[in-house]
Amino acid sequence: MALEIVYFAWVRERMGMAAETVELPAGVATVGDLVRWLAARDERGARAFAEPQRIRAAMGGAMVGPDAAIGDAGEVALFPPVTGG
Amino acid sequence: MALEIVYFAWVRERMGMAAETVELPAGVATVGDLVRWLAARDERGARAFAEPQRIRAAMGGAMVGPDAAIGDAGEVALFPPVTGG
Amino acid sequence: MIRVSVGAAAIDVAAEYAAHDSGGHGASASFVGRVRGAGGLAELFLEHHPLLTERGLVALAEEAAARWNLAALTLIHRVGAMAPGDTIVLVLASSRHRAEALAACEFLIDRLKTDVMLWKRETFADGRVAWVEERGSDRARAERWD
Amino acid sequence: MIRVSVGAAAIDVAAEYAAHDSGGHGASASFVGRVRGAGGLAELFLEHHPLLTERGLVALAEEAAARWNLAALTLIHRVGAMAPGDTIVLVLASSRHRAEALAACEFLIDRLKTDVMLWKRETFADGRVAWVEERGSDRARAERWD
Repeated sequence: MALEIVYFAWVRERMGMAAETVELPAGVATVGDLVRWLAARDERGARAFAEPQRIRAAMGGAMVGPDAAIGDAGEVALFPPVTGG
Repeated sequence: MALEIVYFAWVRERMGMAAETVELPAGVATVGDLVRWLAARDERGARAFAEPQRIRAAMGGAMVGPDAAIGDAGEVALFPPVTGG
Repeated sequence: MIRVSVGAAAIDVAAEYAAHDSGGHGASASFVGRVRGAGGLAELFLEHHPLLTERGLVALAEEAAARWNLAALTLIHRVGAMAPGDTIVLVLASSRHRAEALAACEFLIDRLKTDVMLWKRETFADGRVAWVEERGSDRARAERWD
Repeated sequence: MIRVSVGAAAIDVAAEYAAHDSGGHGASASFVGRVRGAGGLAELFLEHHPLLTERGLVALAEEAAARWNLAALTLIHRVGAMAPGDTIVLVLASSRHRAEALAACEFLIDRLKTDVMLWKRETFADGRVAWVEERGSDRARAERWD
């Protein structure tokens, strides 16, 4: 299944791209799975996702935790804790 | 001893004056004594000070309780609870 | 840094904000209170003491400045006759940090209602005149800061 | 009644206040946050997502409107490059009662810092660039509203 992944802030910088479309491998069911898979995929992913506890995610505009099922979301955003205001 | 008494809001209206100077009788030592004395003095005082728990006082610009000693304050303000803001 | 004013002139919120804010503070909190026209109110009159009311506002401002680390503080109360929609009170508190600006602003408006010599008298369209009564909820809010 | 905006244009506090306040509300609370120039900061950049950031602000505003009885609510966040002294964020909340206006204003600025997709990047005069880290104190303040 095709999934659009969008990156922000230093996650974007470390990934060297703002977004990508990936074909989800079998076994990647949750946001936490996705982060682990990206960390293991290549050196940029290892650098961006070395500390999964510092990664936040959103699907459909709402923040979600690592246990959230990706299902047929179509798009997942991955980013550091927000710092607006 | 001469004491200036200043009245505000409905205390002023019920007393029919904004201020007066009185000669303090013996035995009137505290703000509470003063309120009781005014309530007993005449009909206007009885009307203004019928409910002593609704009367507030200030001396030297600071709010004081009924037990505050008048001493040589020179001026005491008597008024209802404040309602600014 | 502390600016306190009590008078019968209309309060120009934008001008006061500009004067308060010349330093360009990190965090600024404000509170504006207005005359409400509910219940057929025609006039709100604020009675005060020329000297003691200002002294009470200054004491309150100084207490806020002692409690929080403030870069600027403005406290303006109008007195005399006002119409519905008029601004009665303006509080502006600035600090490097939002928590201090917000807390100081709330402290000032809460304590103003119980500690400063000001009395509201309402005149209604039907001619009725009534002094506003102290509210228990105001006293409870003010006591949170004791 | 609810007005939410996110964009790169400078925030005109006086104009926004006038637009917010056309109703002449009984009690209005505001918060203004500004870029601080401490530590040799040259530029603050706010990264955002064109769609999701605004959606987050709208959700927050709607939550405030559900919690408190508000007459008007304005929530404006600037994004992109800013200089020290520039206004980053403006919150305006009005109600008949001061407690609701003050609480809504504080809720909005607290939760904005933890719930909305915005990221600060600092560039210093010496060329150093750093993403601002999440602060534990911000998280603690936001959690008071859970």
